[in-house]
Amino acid sequence: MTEILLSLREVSMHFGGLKALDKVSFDLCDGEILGLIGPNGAGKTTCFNTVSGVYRPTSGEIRFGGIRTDGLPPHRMAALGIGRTFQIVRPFPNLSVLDNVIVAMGLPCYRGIIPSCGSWKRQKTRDGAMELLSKVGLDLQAPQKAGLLPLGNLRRLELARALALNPRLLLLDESFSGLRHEEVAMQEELVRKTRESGISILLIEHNMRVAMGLSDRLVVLDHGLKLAEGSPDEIRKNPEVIQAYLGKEGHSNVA
Amino acid sequence: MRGLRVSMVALLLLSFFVGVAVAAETVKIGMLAPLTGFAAADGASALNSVRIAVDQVNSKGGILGKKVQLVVYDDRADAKEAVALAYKLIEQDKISAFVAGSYSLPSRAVAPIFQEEKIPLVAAYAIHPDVTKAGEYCFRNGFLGTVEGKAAAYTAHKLLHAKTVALLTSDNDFGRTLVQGFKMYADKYGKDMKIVYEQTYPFTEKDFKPYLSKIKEANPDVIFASGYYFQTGPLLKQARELGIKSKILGEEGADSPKLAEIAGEAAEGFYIVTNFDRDDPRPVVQNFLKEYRKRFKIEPDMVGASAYDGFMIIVDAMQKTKTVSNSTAIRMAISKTTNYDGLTGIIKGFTHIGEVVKPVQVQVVKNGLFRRFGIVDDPELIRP
Amino acid sequence: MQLFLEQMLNGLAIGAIYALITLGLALVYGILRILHVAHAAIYTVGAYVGLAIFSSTHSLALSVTGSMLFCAILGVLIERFVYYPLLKFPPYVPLIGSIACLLAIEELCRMVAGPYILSFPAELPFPSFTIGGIVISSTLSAVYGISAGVLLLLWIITTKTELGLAMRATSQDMAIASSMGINSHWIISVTFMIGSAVAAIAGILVGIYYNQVYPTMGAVPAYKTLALIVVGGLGSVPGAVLASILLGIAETLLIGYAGIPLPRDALAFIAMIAVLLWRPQGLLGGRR
Amino acid sequence: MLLDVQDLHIAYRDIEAVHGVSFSVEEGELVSIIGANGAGKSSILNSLMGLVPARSGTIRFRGEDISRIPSHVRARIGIRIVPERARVFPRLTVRENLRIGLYGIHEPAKEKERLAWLYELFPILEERSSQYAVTLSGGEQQQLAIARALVSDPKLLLVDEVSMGLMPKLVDQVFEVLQHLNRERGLTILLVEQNALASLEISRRCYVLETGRIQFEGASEVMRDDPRIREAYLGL
Amino acid sequence: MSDYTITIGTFIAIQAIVACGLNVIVGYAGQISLGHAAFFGIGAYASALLTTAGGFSFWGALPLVLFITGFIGLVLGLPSLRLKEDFLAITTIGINFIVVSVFLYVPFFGGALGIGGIPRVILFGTRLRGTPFLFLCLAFLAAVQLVSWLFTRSWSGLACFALREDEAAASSMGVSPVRFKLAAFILGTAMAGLGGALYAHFMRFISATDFGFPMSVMILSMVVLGGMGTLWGPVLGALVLGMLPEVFRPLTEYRMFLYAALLLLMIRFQPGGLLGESSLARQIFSRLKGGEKE
Repeated sequence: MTEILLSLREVSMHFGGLKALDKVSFDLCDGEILGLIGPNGAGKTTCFNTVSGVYRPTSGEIRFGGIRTDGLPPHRMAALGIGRTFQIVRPFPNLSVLDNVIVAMGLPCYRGIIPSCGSWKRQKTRDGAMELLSKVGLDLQAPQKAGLLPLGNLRRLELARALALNPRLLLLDESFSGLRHEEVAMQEELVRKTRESGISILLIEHNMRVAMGLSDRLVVLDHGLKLAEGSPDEIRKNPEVIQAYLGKEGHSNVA
Repeated sequence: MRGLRVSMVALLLLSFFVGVAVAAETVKIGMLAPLTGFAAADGASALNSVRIAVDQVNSKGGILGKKVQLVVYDDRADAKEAVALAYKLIEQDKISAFVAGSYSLPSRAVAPIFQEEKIPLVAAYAIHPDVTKAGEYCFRNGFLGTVEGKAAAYTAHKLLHAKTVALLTSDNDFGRTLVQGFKMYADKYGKDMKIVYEQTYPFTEKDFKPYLSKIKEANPDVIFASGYYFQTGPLLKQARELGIKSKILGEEGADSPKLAEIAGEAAEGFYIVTNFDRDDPRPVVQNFLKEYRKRFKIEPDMVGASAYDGFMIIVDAMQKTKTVSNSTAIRMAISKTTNYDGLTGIIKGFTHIGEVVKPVQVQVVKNGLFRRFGIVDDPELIRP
Repeated sequence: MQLFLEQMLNGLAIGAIYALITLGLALVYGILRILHVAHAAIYTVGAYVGLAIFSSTHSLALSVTGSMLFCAILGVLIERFVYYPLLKFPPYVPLIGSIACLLAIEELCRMVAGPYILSFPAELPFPSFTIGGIVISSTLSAVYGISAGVLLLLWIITTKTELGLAMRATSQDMAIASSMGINSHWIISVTFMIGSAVAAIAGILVGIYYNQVYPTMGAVPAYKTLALIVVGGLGSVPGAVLASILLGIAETLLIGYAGIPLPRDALAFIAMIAVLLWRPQGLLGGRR
Repeated sequence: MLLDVQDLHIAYRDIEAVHGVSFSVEEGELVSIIGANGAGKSSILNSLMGLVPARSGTIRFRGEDISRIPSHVRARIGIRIVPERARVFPRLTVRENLRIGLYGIHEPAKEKERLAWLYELFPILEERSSQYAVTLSGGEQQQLAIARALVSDPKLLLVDEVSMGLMPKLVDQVFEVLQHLNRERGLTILLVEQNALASLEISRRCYVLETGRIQFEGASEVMRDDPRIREAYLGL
Repeated sequence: MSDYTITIGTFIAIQAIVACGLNVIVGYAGQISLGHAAFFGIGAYASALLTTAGGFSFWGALPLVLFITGFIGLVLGLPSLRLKEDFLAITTIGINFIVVSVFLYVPFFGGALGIGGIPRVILFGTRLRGTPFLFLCLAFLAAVQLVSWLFTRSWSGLACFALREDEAAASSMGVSPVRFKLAAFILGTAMAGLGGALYAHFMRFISATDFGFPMSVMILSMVVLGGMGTLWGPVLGALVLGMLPEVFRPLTEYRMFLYAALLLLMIRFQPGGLLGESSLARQIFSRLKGGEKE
């Protein structure tokens, strides 16, 4: 195993009486694709949100690249090198597709007063954004308003935005859901390429085939608890996982 | 949508023609009054009275044979609007003199403009000291707050024989200067009159019971309750409801026929210091009262009377100097006014800063009407 | 002690009047999420129409019913022609529309009835009491009686009737309510009718209480009630009523004892900010 | 034919979400529409209920075109929905939620009978009848939503993603209830689901929706064995 | 040009400056503010006090005025971080009422009497009034427009757009909501402060009632009617709403009714603003453009 990039230690997140996460611990190594699976309401998205800084965990410790990061707000996490996508896509609907990506390219400028006064309408910025867009296959849609794109394109736009941050870790929250068959394949290809470029990935996925196919390792959550961790093959055989996740008759495994 | 646009265009055109259609050989006197918005009632009173004045002058052949034309605009008691309108009156309407028939705020804003253009200005009932301070072209026919405050203190002290008084004043420019005047008198002459309670209330207040309950405890001989009739009216009612027996004294703001309507029974025996005496037998007063009642079907008030006088003082000066255009001469004539037979009493003249000198009237409500109670004409007190 | 009790009774009366005016606003906010500033204009119209009917018929009952009817129609007109078409726009768009409505109706009142303050010389058929040296005048007991009656009636309507159930359901989820067979647009209109009719009662009551009716009488309540519905918890009708009564009492005590001569509307907003710092969802809010 | 939809287009603002779908439901059938998130399934159901306007196309219910009539009228002629994420009225009690289902129906005797039946079907609701719906768990809310739709004795029940957010055990229970209603009581049900396998199991016919278009249709049994469906939707 | 026209023009220019400030907050950053007149007033009072009691010249006071209004804008912008939508809207209304009350009831601010005797602006040794003052206001308006334009092209501006569109997504891209919302508040309120300073030295006396809630509504109406979030919308809005009352002037007693009714109709039928998307102007413009292409 190589260096550990992200580590969660006994992270709990309580909302009132509900324990959305209960002492969850796992590590993500540099260059790895780690899949986070579990039935609805298992705490996957909550887990994402604690990692990306949306929530401050009730207890526990999160380290990213050796720095303790629990409690830091999302924009600081972005600056540290975490890019993310959203389960329900969140484009900037009234900005053009191109400008959506440029927002993310401003990351280095948002920290200081003087850089943030600089212009974003420079050819260099534009070219950089266009390059990313063509990488995800959206270069033709660049001048369109993002709000007018169909879902499949939006998923790719979110990916392009996250990549524009030059992240070390990418959090993908169900970024395959709602996609057509061929789109899923395309997206899978993109994720693989991204990993090849040296970016680690933590992904939540409902589509088992995709999750099993992409991930190096999987973490299974159920009702806020970590149920299992291991390679796709191990998980597939784990009786506890089958019991909890697939239901007693073992049929509701896909969605 | 199309219909809307067409009617908008029509409206624009209409407004142009109305503006252009103005006759020639007339004397134009300008006036600003709040005809819309929260102060619309006072604006209407002022305008009604001045219209009577205009008709009276014109029916007697106008000024030096020329008809008087009143050019009036609505300033909504707003300083911004008044400034623009002052220029409009000066440049487009080319007025010879100006009656400020509005509140202090707009009057104060326009005074320097008329001063600069050397156009005589007479403020009807605006009370801010800055109005006349703008220069020698600016006059005021109403009382300064300090004068009326002194007169009120005198009334409480000498006419109502108060040993203890409570002051409950509206928190605006007028209320503050009234209290100032009241205390000036009390410090100088009224050592034997004690102020047992003093409180200001916000201008939008309608419910005075919290204050009155406290006053009831202090039980003063006289309550000096300054404020407008829409404040003093409910105040009277609430005071009597609470069982307060003290005499209550108000000021010109309460001088409105509406007061007795609002306060009903409770208005009986309420005193005010003001500048309009309805029991004055002089024909100028009685004719005005008759005409006003006939034309507008309501009782006139002090605001209207003051505006009437403000207008008539200008007319009088024009007639004396036999000019309608020489503003320096008109100004001189106004400043030299002596013992003018005005609607609001015999105007003894104006001070060098343009403040009126005339007696203060004390009125009392009897059977729902303001009747004469007394008069304050001690020159010590009424000279600003 | 007697002074304190008197102050409390006065405060309660002021609070009750606030409650009557705020009620309609809270109802409308609850169902449409619109800041219905023009509600204050309906209240003004209510007073004028009530006065007009009263001076021609000398019947208070007729005046109240007539005015309620008129205001109910006016309220529905505003809802149908201004708010409903603007629902999908950001909240400040209907708010500006609402303020324009307020201004236009105020001016219309002035143009029709004249700028002067009119008196409302009606006698309310309520008794006056003297309990332990404290006088409760007939106007005061009328304020208590009428507002208690209105609040009670409204409580019965919203909790005990099918209409009330439909109103509550519509305010919680309009789309699902209509998929359950509720004509939600009609329910919205009914809500406006009820709120506006109560505003008419408030207008008449205030007109008689202070014996004055004038075009800009809605100017202060227009914005002050906004503070009250926030203090109560946006959309919570009981919260708005509670906030109104508390504020009425607080104002009276503050003025009576501390002698702070701040305008009451600023006081309301200061109270609002204090409450928001402590409970951002308002006194009885918290569901959304 | 109880429900017949022809060439239905649905658009939000400028974006078309459903591009001309046609399908039908016979009286007494249990039909499911499956497809991934965002394929337009919910849009179709909401459009049938009248919550989302159809851009074009016809919706016939018992032979009558209902595509232009408002939602509450559709509810009154016997179409009811179990919405996505239950959407019970949070600040109404359980009993009040059920009474909303009976809004506009004034048959006290029948009302009582229906309630008794529903309480038998979902005993937990009787237990919680005076609690606010917001205090119920996700599964209980889902049961309440079904009961609320059933209480008026509808002709057609639209069920939107009833499995979403439920524990697998609960999903089974809920599906059992739906199957029971269809088989024993003859209730016509149109089911929209992401959970393809479960819905194929209980439904008679099935439509597969992909990005606003119907890709496959047929009897559920046949579909279950179709390799394309297995690959794409069942992950097998 | 007559002084009347110049006066109206000056007011329009000043109000356009204030409206541009509000546009930065509401249009660019997507924060609701219904109390903008408070900052207009704070600017006016700050400049009035500094030049009368403080003995500063207009030009000496101006940077301080901008700093003071910007700073108070920063402080009063803090609620926007915690409150959303209607809560924020009503809170900003409250701020307006409270600020006016403070001006009215704290003797330091002249109380009900207001502040008078504010000196004229002196530029190159001449006291500006009439046309030169109008040009000064127009120059400032041009400067404000330039700053607005530069803002939309700056990373800060883009960050604000992103926050307006989707706060969660923006912050996941490194945009700090606190920093940029407050930046918009500072910039917007400083512009209002500039407008206030010009107003004070034009009127030469001020009182609290000039800056009440009706003024806030007026400014917001200008922004909304002109086209929120567009560069020229607020200026157009100020022009239209500034001229309407003057157009209706001869109809004295009916004009405020007509004004209100027209405002209602405009908001009802062009709720997106005169320059906003799907507005009549845009439609006509794009039709003309389309026509050329064909």
